[in-house]
Amino acid sequence: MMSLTLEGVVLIGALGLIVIGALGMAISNHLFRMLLALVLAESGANLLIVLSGYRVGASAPILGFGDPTAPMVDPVPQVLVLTAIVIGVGVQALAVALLLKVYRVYGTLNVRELRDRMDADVATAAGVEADASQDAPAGERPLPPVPAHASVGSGGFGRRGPVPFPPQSDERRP
Amino acid sequence: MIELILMPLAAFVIGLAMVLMMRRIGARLQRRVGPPLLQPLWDIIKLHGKETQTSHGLIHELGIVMAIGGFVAAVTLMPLPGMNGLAEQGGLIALVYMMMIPSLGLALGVGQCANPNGSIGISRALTAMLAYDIPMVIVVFGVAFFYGSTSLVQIIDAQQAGGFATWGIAEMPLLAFAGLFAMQAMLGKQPFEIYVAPAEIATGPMVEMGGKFLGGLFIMQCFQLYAAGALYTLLFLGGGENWLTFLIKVFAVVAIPMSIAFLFPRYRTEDVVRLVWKWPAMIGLLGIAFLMY
Amino acid sequence: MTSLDHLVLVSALTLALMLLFGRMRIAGRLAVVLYAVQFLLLMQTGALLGEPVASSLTLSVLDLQMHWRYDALSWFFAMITIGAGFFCAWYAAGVWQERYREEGHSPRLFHVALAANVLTMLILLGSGDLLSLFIGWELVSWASFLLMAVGGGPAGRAALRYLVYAFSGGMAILAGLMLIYTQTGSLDYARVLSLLGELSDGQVWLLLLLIGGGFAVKMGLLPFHLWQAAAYAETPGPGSSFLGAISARMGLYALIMLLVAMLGIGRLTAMEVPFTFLSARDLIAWIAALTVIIPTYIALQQHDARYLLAWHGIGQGGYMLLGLMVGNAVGSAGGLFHVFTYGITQAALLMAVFAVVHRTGTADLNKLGGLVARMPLTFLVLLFGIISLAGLPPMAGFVSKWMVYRSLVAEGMPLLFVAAVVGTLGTILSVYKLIHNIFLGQLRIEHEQVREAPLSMLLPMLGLSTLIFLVGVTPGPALSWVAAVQASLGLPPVPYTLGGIEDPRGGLDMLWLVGILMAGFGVGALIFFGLGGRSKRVHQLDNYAGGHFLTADVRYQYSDNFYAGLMHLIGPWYRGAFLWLEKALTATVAFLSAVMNGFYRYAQPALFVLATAVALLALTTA
Amino acid sequence: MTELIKTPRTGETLPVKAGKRTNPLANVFDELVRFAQSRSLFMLHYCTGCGAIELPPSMTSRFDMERLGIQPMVSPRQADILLVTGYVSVKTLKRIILTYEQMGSPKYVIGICSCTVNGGMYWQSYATAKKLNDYMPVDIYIAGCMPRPEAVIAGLRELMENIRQGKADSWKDYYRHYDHYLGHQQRLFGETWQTPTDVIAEARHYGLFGPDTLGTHTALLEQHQRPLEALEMKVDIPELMARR
Amino acid sequence: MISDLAVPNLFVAQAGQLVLPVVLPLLAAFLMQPLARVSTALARGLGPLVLILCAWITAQLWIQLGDAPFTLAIGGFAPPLGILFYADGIALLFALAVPVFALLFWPGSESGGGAGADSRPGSDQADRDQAARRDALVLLLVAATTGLALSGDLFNLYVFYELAAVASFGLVALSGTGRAQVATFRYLMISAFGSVLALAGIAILYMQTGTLNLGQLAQLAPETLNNPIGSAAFALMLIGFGVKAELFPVNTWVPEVYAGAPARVSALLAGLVSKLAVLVIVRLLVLIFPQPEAAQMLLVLGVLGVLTGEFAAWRAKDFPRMLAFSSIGQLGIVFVAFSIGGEIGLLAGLAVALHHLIVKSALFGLAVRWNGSLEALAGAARTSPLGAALFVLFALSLVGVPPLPGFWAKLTVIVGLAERGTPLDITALMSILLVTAVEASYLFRVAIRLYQDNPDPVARHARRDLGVSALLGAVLVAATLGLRPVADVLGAGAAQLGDRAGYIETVFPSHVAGKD
Repeated sequence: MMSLTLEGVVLIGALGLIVIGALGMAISNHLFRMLLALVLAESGANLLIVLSGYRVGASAPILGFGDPTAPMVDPVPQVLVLTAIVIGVGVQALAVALLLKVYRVYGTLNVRELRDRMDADVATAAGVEADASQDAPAGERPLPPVPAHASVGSGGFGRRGPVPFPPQSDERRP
Repeated sequence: MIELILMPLAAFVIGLAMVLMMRRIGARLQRRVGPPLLQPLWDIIKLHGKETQTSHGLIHELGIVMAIGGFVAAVTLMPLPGMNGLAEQGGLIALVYMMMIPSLGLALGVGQCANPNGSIGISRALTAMLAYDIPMVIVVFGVAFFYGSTSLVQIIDAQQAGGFATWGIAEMPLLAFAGLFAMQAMLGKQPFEIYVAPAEIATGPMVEMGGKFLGGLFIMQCFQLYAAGALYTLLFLGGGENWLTFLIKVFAVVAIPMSIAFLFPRYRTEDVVRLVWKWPAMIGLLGIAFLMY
Repeated sequence: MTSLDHLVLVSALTLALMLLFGRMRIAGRLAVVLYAVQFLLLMQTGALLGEPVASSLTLSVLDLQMHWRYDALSWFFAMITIGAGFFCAWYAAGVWQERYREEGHSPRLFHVALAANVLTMLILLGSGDLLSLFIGWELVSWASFLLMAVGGGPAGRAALRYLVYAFSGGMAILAGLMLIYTQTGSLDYARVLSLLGELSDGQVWLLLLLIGGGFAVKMGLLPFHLWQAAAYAETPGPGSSFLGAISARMGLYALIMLLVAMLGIGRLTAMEVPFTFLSARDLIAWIAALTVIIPTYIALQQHDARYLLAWHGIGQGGYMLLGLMVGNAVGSAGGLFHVFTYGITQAALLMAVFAVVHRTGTADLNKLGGLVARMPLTFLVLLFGIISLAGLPPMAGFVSKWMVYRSLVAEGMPLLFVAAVVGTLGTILSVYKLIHNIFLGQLRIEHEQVREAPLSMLLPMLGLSTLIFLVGVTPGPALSWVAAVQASLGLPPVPYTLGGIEDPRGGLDMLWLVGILMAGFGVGALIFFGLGGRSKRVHQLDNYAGGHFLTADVRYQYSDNFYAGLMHLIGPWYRGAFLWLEKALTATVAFLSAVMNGFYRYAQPALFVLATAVALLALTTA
Repeated sequence: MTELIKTPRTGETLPVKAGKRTNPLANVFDELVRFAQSRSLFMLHYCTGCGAIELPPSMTSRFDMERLGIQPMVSPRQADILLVTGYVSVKTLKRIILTYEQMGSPKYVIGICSCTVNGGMYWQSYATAKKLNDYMPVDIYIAGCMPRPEAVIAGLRELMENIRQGKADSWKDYYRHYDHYLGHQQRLFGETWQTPTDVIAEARHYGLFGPDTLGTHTALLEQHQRPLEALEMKVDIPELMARR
Repeated sequence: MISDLAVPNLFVAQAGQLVLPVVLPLLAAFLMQPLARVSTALARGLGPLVLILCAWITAQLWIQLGDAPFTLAIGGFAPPLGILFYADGIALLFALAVPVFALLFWPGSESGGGAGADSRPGSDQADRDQAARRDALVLLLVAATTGLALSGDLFNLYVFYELAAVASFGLVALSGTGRAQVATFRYLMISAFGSVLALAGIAILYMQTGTLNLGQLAQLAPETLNNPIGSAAFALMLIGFGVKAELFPVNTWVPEVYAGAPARVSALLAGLVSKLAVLVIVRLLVLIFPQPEAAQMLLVLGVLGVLTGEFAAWRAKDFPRMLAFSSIGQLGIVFVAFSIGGEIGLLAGLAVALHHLIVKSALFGLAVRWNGSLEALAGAARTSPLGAALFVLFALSLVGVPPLPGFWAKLTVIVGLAERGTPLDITALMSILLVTAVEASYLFRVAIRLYQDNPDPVARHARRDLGVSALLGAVLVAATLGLRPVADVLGAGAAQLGDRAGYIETVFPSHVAGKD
């Protein structure tokens, strides 16, 4: 067994955060929980970045702080992670704003319900029939419409109906 | 050139005798006397001598012309003893197709009559043709393949080379049987005469044929009987070494289906097809299999 | 600029002029003249007898050279193409075009589509390598699609079906070309030809499946035949004639290139189908034979004249391939010659049927009848056509079919021979139904006032039927083309004479045959008109009906389910297996489509992301 | 209507084809044809009543009509003899007339049984036509109820003899005195009576027109007649040349 | 600020302008809102003006400097420490395409799209604000995507990518309908999750190499990244950047967003943004991850994208969604093409990508009015004949009908696959051919429906949309006619794009290194 260093623990922790967040996103049924899971995952990723520049025993890379000759932690990832955090927060804020609006329109944040309502909404707006929901009961299907040619006589003695022209294609059973 | 005139003439005369034979056989089988010697001729003369003739239009008339003319042309493709006619130029396949022309002509003529009975008759006749032509072409193929030629002259020469042993019927008995079976259907004799069916569809194709129209069909019948007999003779019985043996063979060939015919009622159309596709066709294919392997 | 360039340029010019002036009344006549010019230019190329004529245009893309040239085979097909274009444009040029316009369609679109078809076909026929062949192929496919779709309505649906088939076929061809390309590193005929011999049997089978299958779609060979009838039948009149006459034969042309010119009959014969005693050649011949039989018997069931003929078009293609697969001099000549004879026959037949549609407004065989009294010349054209289609003497179709039969007999192929005859018999049955239900029998009361087709439509029809008869009587000149094509393909040329085929083991001389047939008809006429008394034509209601009084409002005609007895027997044999197959395929696509849709509609996509990430990571570390 | 009923049959008896023609060849053929006509008779039996029972014995092995050249046929177009074998109801008569007119001439009518002669046991029936020869010319009546096959054959032989001698031409009578027969038919069936066969046109076409072919009854017919001209097949070139 | 950019470099005067196409829109975007308060007209004019300026600058750069790649170190800090812009032919081409397409699909007064039908009437002021916001977002998108095309630093790429993402969220959600917002949210979640993974991938890269400069990464990659960990990093970044590039399976947002967003925004997203994301992935693939596993991942995911996208499109019932699914499929082909590698693969990928850029944008342009169900399109050719004809042209090119560019693009892909010829490639080839048939089927089902008779067809196109589509159609036709020059340009671009050594050489000129 390899011994765990601090780095190793943090690394595992960072990866663990990402995995927890991802799993949370994947299995939660509520949009806000999803968002929270995302926040978790993002923290994991940020931690990972910070970790990538970390050296054991090194000092913080701040001028005039500590021993300037001592080994410093790589400053670049720390800068990067600042950016990443900012971006992450921005996106999360946007997401929360969107969630508010969504809740106002549809009255739910449940993933499945929301998906079905949105599908119906999109279908209505486009003027097409919505696909049946995956969760909709299978019963109550309308009967198939009577085929058009069934009501039109196929000719022959004494059968006079409206005569379609050009006539229906008549591959009976090729 | 004179052959080309003599051959149809001979065919007609032989055909008349065959019609008589057919009616006599029927009468004898029914213990009747049967018609007098020249009855077929009187019928034809009477029909042409009718004073009012009902035509349904030009195609009605041309149909009869085609029916007669097709057979007149076809018989010149069948070599007679001493006369080869056009057998060199046509050959077996052309002959088989030539013999479909009268059917087509008749079908056109009947169609023009605007009588559904006739149309039904033609539909049945064509269906029957679909049935019997399959064993027929199997037989034709077998013979042509066996002798390596589609020229009837060469086929006859090959058969006559070694007497009875080289006759088609001796070399290819299965095909000969299939051919005979097919001929029965080809002649439209019982049990394969559903397309005439007098009581049901009023003789089918002939329903609107009176006078010279019917007379033309009577003439066609003479040719048809002759053509069927002669074709079979040429393919399986070694053709004619001389006129005597030729006539004997031809009459004997035609007599067989005639004798069978009057013993049977008739099959329905689909049963005709089923029967003919099953037995003669299978036997014919078996015969070809024997030939090839 | 070579003579081939001139030809293609004039063809392109035709297309351009139709685009510009197609709206004008003169357009039709202009098109006729231009097709005639193309025909003359084609005659001048001399590709038939001399060396192949190359085009000065070459292109190279992705290091693939493309060039175009005409040899005898191309010339032969191009001749039929332009000829068909000529007659069809003539048919369309006059009254038809005006009617078409009145019905709310665009004659310009039609003329453009026709010209585009001719042009693309000429390009295809000139292809000098496999890439240009493929490009030509696609162009032809889309041009036909255009012509099929101009009708609108049901034609659109049929065209779409065609499109799916053709495009799938095109993609299969592309896959096959890639196979060739990877194996030979080139798509040039000559180079491919020299390297094809090194392919293993498995690869050749794959090639046959992909490329042959793709070409077979256009030809309507058996598993791919479903699209053709509806697509051809619903196309507007002359367009339908054109498609029926030549369009599907482009598939044959390409198949000839593949099977005969590139692989060679010998190679096909040498390849065994695993677990059977058939060779590849037998297999293809049997596919051809089944293509003869099945569509022909489907045609027998149709009660729309256009559909009936279109189904026959599929069946007749089988004869051509069958003859080619027999491979001897007479057989391959028969197959090639049938392209020509069938082309003129089908064009004439469809024109006649569309002339009837023009006058009566319907092609339903149950709603017509007795028109011979009103449209006798159209009847004559149809009569010539059906005799030729059924392959009966003395018309052109007989000669080509005779050659196919003769070769089957000579090569000793009894089952194929029987199959071919079964097809012919089915053809006879259905063409009789066609002519009977349209022209014979009782004239319907609503058709009392119908007149003969207009002259502008009648003339090309009569021209074609004259051609059918002349070629039937003296097939020699046309056979000389076929012989030249055979020579260019490396097949033994057929020994032809003016009247037919020279063969010591049973030849054919149509001059004699037709002579004696005419003489026979003369004798028949003599007997009939000379010996019989005077006849009087009677009204159609003066008819035997078992003593019943007929009236005009009651139909006294037998048309529906014409071969009732036969259908009693073979009706249950129509299983619709191919239709079922097609439906199954469509259902598979629909199912896949639904599954994919479901994927994109899934509520928790993050799961996919996670799963993929895990899968990829697992992959990388594995 | 009363007028119509009274219309007498005015025409003279037909001049029997007397004497031989001057052209011997024509005579030969005439004789030949007449002989053939007498020796080949196709009958259409219109089996309206019990008389039909006696026909099968006359055709089958006991009496065998075929030895005389007589055969049954099923369609009027093919037949020479119309056998009316029993009582003729009004409804049946229409069909008999229709059938008769559709037969090709020379044609012969044989009335079998008493019913065709005078109505027989149906004399008092309101629905039965009593005398067949009011409506169409009858060549031979074979009386009896029913006549035995011997009688039938005897009748047929007499007809054959008449034909051979050229005496059996009552079919011409129908054309020449069409007005008379039509009158009787109209009396029975009403004035709108019309058959699909254009007898007058046929008479004109074959030169069988007689003085009494036309008359008051045919005039009445013409008022109601639906046209019966055959559909002529012709190509009108000038019309074709004209646009459309 | 611009003067600061002056670097002691050979291309001082002009190369410095490279930063302008990123900076100008960014500036304009932030100025937009205050400007709108001052003058509506000015605000309205600002966006197009900036875009024209950007396009002009980029075009200038391309014409004068486009032959050889060059770099621009931002702020004068030399790589690897400094951040740099890298411009080769392809980068400039895309940098040019961004403002041009943004201009073409500038969301103007005709607010179409899924929202067009029911956009709520608001007050004038609200409308103006809305317009300003929208314009700002588009400009932001332009800046970000241009940055994606030009950036030579991995983290910068990430930043621009996020910026583009945020801008597109805003644009999609702008229509304000509930469904657009839900779609945006779902898009956002996938995108953010993808970013997390990409970030993790970047972190791994940094751990392995200690740099994020693409040039340096390319130098170090053979030793440090040609191992499972490197591949894992690529996999993570592939998924991350794949979200925008519509890579399977992170593309589930596509149909909803394109169906919900205004059609012009969809045109930008489907046509332009996706291509830039693809470019990023290709850069990574070419420079840092030449190992076969990376290409294989791309190939497999590409094939899956092709299959799912085109099959799903077969069943689509409304026009934008059909286009969306088709877009997924086409991008799958793009990935497959790039996975082939080598010059032919890059050429094929570029060709397909550019073709798709033109065609799909134009089709979404048509969707501004044809935004409803496919059923409702019956007879549309009567009201809008040019639109229908254009649809047919684009459909033909999309399925690959010979003389049109789509065919040559597809042919190149197929030839490339066939030449490599591993079983996986053959599978990909067959899949592409198979779905092409499916594609033809559903596209021409629509085409035929357009030409049906229908007494009540949909409204005709606005002149502007039609004009844009016609322009793109003309480009397509011109490319058909000038196939050879286009192929040459693309070939040269592909050669540059694939030239890994050249990239390193450009970023770290060897004569400089030699002098040191």
